[in-house]
Amino acid sequence: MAAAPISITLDQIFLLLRDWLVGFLPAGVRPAAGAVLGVIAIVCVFPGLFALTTVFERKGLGRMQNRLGPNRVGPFGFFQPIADGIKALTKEDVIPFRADAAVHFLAPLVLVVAVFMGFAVLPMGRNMVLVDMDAGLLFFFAMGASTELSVFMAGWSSRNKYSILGAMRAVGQMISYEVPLLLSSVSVVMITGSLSLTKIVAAQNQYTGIFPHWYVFTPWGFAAFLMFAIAATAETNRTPFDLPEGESELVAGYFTEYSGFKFALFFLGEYLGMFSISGLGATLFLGGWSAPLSFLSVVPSWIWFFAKVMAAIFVFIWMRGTLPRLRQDQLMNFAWKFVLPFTLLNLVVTALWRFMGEGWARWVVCTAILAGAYVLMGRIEMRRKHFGPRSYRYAE
Amino acid sequence: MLGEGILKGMLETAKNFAGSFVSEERLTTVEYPEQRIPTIENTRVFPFLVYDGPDWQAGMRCVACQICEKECPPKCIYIEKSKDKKPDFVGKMQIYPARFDIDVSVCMSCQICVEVCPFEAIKMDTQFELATDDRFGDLLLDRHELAKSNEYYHSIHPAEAAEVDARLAHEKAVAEAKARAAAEKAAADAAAKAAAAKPEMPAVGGR
Amino acid sequence: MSIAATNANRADGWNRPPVIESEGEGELLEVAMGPHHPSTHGVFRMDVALDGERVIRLKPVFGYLHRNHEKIAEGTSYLASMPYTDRLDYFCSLTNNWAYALAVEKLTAQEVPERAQYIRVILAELTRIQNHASTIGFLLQEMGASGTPLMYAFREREKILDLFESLTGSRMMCNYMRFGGCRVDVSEPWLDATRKVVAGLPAFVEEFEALLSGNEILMARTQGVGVLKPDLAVNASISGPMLRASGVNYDIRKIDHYGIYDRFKFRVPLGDHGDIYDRYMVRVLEMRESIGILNQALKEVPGGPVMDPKAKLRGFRPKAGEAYGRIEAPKGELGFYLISDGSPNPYRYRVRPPSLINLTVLEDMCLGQNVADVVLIFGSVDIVLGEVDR
Amino acid sequence: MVVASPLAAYLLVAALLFAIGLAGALTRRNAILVLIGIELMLNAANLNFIAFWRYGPHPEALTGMMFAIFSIAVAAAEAAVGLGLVIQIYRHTRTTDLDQMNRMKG
Amino acid sequence: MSFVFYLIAALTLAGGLAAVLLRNTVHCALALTVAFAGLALLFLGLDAQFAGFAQILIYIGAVAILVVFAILLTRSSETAQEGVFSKSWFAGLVIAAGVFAVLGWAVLAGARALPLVAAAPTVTVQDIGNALVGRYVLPLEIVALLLTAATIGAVIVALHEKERTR
Repeated sequence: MAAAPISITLDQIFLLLRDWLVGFLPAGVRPAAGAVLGVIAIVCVFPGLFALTTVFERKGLGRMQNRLGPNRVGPFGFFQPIADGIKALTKEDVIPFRADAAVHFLAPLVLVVAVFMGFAVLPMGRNMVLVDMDAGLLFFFAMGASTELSVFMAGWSSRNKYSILGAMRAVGQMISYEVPLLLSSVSVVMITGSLSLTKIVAAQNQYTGIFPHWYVFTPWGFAAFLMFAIAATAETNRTPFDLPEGESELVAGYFTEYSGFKFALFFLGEYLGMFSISGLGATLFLGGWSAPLSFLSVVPSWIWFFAKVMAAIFVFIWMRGTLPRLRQDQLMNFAWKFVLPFTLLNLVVTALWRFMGEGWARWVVCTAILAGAYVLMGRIEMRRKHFGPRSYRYAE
Repeated sequence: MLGEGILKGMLETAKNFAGSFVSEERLTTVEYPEQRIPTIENTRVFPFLVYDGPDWQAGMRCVACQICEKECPPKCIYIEKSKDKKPDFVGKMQIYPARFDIDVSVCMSCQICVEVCPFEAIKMDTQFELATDDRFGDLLLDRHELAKSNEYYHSIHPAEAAEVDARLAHEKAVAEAKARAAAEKAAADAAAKAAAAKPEMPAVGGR
Repeated sequence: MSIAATNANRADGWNRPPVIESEGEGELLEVAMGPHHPSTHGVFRMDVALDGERVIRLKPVFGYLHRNHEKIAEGTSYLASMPYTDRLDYFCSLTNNWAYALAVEKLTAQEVPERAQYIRVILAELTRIQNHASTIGFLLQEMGASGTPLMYAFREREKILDLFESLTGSRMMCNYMRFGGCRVDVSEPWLDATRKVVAGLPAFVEEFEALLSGNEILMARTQGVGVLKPDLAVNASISGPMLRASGVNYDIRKIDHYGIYDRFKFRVPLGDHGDIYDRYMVRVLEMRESIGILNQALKEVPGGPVMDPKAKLRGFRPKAGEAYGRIEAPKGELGFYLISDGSPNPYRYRVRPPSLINLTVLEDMCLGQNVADVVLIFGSVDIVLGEVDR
Repeated sequence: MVVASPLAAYLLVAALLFAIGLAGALTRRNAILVLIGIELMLNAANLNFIAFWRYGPHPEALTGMMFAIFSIAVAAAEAAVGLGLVIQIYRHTRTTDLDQMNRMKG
Repeated sequence: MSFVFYLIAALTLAGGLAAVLLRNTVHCALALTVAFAGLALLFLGLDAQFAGFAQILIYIGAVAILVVFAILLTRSSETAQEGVFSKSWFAGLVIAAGVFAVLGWAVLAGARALPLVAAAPTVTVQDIGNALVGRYVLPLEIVALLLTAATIGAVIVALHEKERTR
C-alpha cells in the first residue's frame, strides 16, 4: 500500500479507513462491521449534504431572484441549517385530533428508511459501494416504489382534505413517472447487459482519446437522459412537477399537518430522494464516478461522483427558480402521452444502435429518428392541446 | 419546438444568477440593520412638533388652533388648549397646547396636518423604527415626546426647513414692521394680534 | 361540455352562473379556500365544491376587510378622504388619487394647470407599469414559479416606488394629488431620475417576456383556461385589461380623453381568446404602451404652477350637485361618484371599484375548471382586497 | 415448532398464509378486503414456488422462479382488473359490501 | 432454521392476519404491505433476489397503492358501523381452517421426504433474462398480452359511463 501513488491512496481513502478501523476487530465480524461502517457513513454524509444543500438552494434561488438569501446565521448564513434543525427539533409536535396517530407517526419514518435504502447500491467511487448487487437497479427502483406508500400514509392519516388531495396527486404522479423512469434506464441496461450499477459504471469508464464513453454522449443515451431527468424531477416532486405540495392550491400537500421533527424528516426524505435519483442518473448516464476527461482521473473518483450529484442538484434548483408548475391532468398527459411513447421509441432506437454496429451510420440514423420524433411529438402535443405563441391586435 | 421557451427562461435566470455576483445594479436588497439605504429627503413617517430655541416648552410653535385635529382623517390628534398664554416666535402672546397627543398607532402618515398648519408647527419625521412591545403606552406620544428642535428639522429635511425658516423670518419681519407701525398708532396689541392670528392658507406645495 | 350549452341557453345574458352537473360519485369535496390561504391575496374566501379536482360550485365570500370607507368619507371633509383613497387599491394609490381628484374637480369646476396634468399622466403610467408587473409576478407565483418573476417585478417596482417616495414622501400611500393640481412640484432632478428609470423599463419588459411569454408550461397552464366571453364581460360590466383581453376595445383613456391623454400616441392591445394568457399578454403589451406614453410625456413637461392658484385646500363648500369622475386605473374603470348638498363634506360618496366588479364573474370563469386553475383565474383577475371590500 | 427441513418450514408458512388469505376472502364483507385475501393466497403460492425452486433438484432450470415471476405479473393484472370492477360496482350500487350485492341488475 | 427466518415469518403472518382482521380498511391495506414486505424478505432468504425485488416493486409499489386508491375512491376508509365480517363468516373460517389442516398435514407428513439442505443456486439476473427470452419466451409474450389486455380492460371498466357512451 505504501508504494501506491498518492492519487490512488486518496481515491481509496475511505476504504482504507474502513479497513483500518475494522482491523481492530476479530476477523469473524469484520465484514459485518465494515457494512455497518458503510451504513454509518451514508447516514452521516447525506444528511450533511442535505443541510448544505438547503442553504445552497436558498442562496442560489436568492441570487436568481436578485436577493442575497439567508445571511444571518454564521458567515454568509452557512449555519442556517443548524438553526433550522434546532428549530425543527424544539418545535411542538402537533398531531391533529382526528388523525390516525400511529400511521401519522410511521409515515415519515417509512419514507426516510426507504430512501436511505436506495443509497446502498449506488457506487459512489471506485470500489465504493455498500452492496454490490447483481440486481442493483431493480433494488433501487423497488425502494423508490416504497416511498409512495409513505406519502399515502402521511396524507391519509392527517385527516385533512388538502393532505389527502396532495397525497393522491403525489402517488398518482409518482406511479405515472416511475414507468418512464424505469424504461429510460432500461436502454442503459440493454447496452450494458447488466442490472448491476458497478458494471454500468465500469462500462462507461473508458476513453477514446481524452473523451469518455458516457452514455449521455450517444443519441439514445441523451434522449434517455432527458426523459430520465424529466421523470426524476417528477418522481422527487420538484418544480415544475411539484404540484403535490403546490402551496398556492394545496397549502403543503400531504405533509400539511406535520410539524417539528416529523416535518423535518419529510424534508430530509425529499432531499435524500433528490440525491439518490441524481446519483442514479449520474451513474447511468454520466459515467458515475469516472472522470469527465481521461487525464482528470487523478482526482479521486468519489469527488467526481459528488460533483455530478451536486451539479444535478443545481439544475434542480435552477429549474425551481425558473419554471411554473404544471397542472395535474397536464402532468399525467405529459407522462403517458409524451414521455412514455418517447422512451418506448428510444428503446427501439437503442436496439437499433446495438445492432447497427460501429460506424457513423448509426449516429446519423439514431439522431435523426430521435430528433425528428421529438420535434414531431412536441408539435403534435402543442397542436392537440391548442397552445402556442400568439399574436395580438391593437386598437388605435 | 417543445422546450424552447423553457430553455430561454432558464437562460434568463442564469443571467440573473451570474449578474447578481457582478452588478450591484441587480442586487437591490441590502442587509438592513447594518447596511442602510440613505433616507430619501421627502420621506414622511409620523408628525412631530417643531420648537425654536433651546427650551421645548417656551419655543413651541404650536398655538393649539386645533385645525390639524379637525382635519386629521383618522382623528389621531388630541389637543387641549392652555388657560394661560405665552409669547410665540414673533413675541406675540399666544395660547399653547396644554396637551398635544398623537396616537401613532392610528396615524396614517398622510401629512394633511402639515399641509393645513398655518404656523409651520407640525412637520413629518423620518424616524421609522418605532417597534415596541407596548402598543398603547409607547405609541401614544405626548407633546414632550413629539417636540423636536428646529435643528433636528433642518437635519432631516434641509431644503424644506430652509424654505420654512425663510418664510417665517419674512413673516416675523412683516409682523415686526406692522407691530412697530401699530405701536406708533398706540393700538398695537389688538391690530398685531389680528394680523398674526389670521390663519392664512399655506401655499400648497411649498413646504 | 355542459357549461357551453347552458351558457348558450341564457339568452337573457348574465343572470346567474351556469349550473353544471357532477359526473362522478355524487359526493362533492367541499373546500374552503381562504380566508387564510396562501393564494387569496389577502382575506378572501372561496367556498369551492369539487368533483375530484373539477370545480362544480364556487362561492366567493368577501367583506373580511370592510373598513366603512364610503361612510367615513361622507362624514369628513373632501380633503380628508384623499388619504383614504390611497388605501383602496394600495398598489395604485396615485391613480386612486387622480380619480377622486377628478370627481371633486368636476364637482367644483376647477381647472388643473398644464404641468400638473403632465405630472399626473407620468405618475399614472408609472403606477400602471408597476401594477401590471407585480400582477404578473403574483400570477406566476400562484403558478408555482417560486417568486422569480415576482422578484424581478419588485426589483423594477422598487425603482418606481423610490421615485414616488422622493416626490410624494411615501412609497405606497402617496396622497399626492389635490383638487386643482398636485401637492408639490416636481424638480428637474426628479424628472431626470424618472427618465433614467423609464429608459431602463424596456429592458425589464424584454427580460420578463424572455422568461415567461414563450414558456411552454405557462402557455399550457393559461391558454384556454378561464375564458371570459366578450358578451358576458360587457354584461357584467368588466373593465380594464380583463375586458380588453376578451377583445372589447374599451379604454377610458381613449374614450373620455380625461386629463391630457388625447395628446399622446398610444395603442390599445386587445386579446382574442379572453383566457388567462390573453390577460397576461395584454398587461405586458400595455406596459410597453405605457413606456411609450411616459417617453412622450417626459419629453414635453411644460413649466408653470402645479396647483390652481384659486384652489382652496380645505373648508370649501361645493355647490349642490353631483359628479362622476372616472379614469382608466390599472385594474379597470375606477370611478368616484359624489353628491354635494352644499356642505363641506359629500352627501353621498360612492366608489366604483374595478376589483370588485371584475371579481363578479369569477364563478363563471371557474366552473368546470380544475381546482388548480381557480387560483390562476383568481390571480389573473388582478384584485386588491382593499378595493374589493372598502 | 421445530421442523427439520427448512423447506417444510417455508411450506408451513405458506400454508398458514394461504389459510389466512382464504379466511379473509371468505369472511370479509368489503369487496376490496376480499381481493386482499386473494392477493395473500397468491403470495403464499409464490412462496411455495420459490421455496421449491430453492430446495428442488434443479434450481438452475429456474422453473419455480419463473413461475413466481409470471405469477407476480398476473397478480398485478388481476389486482388492476379486480379493483376496477369494485370501483365500477361501487359507482352503481354505492356500496362495496358483498352481502348487499345480490342483484344481477345494476 | 435461523432466528431471522422465524422473525420474518412471524412478521409476514402477523401482517397477513392484521390485513384480514382489522376493522379499518386502510389499516388492512397497510398491514397487507407489511405481509408483502415480509414475503419479499423471505424470497431474499431463499436467494431469490430478483423475485424479491420484483415483489417489492410490484406488490408494494403498485398493488398496495391500487388497493388504497380503490379504498379511497369507494369511500370505504370509514370504518363500517355494523359488522365487518360477512354473515357466513363462521363457514368461511371453518373452510379456511380445514384447508390449513389439510395443507399442514400434507407438509408434515411429507416432511421426512424433503431435502434437508441444498446448496444455494448461483443464479444471476443474466440467467433469468436468458431464460425469459429463451425457454420461456412464449409465456413471456402471453403475459405481455395479458397485461396489455388487463390494462385496457381495467381502464374501460373504471371509466365513467358517460364518457364510455360518448
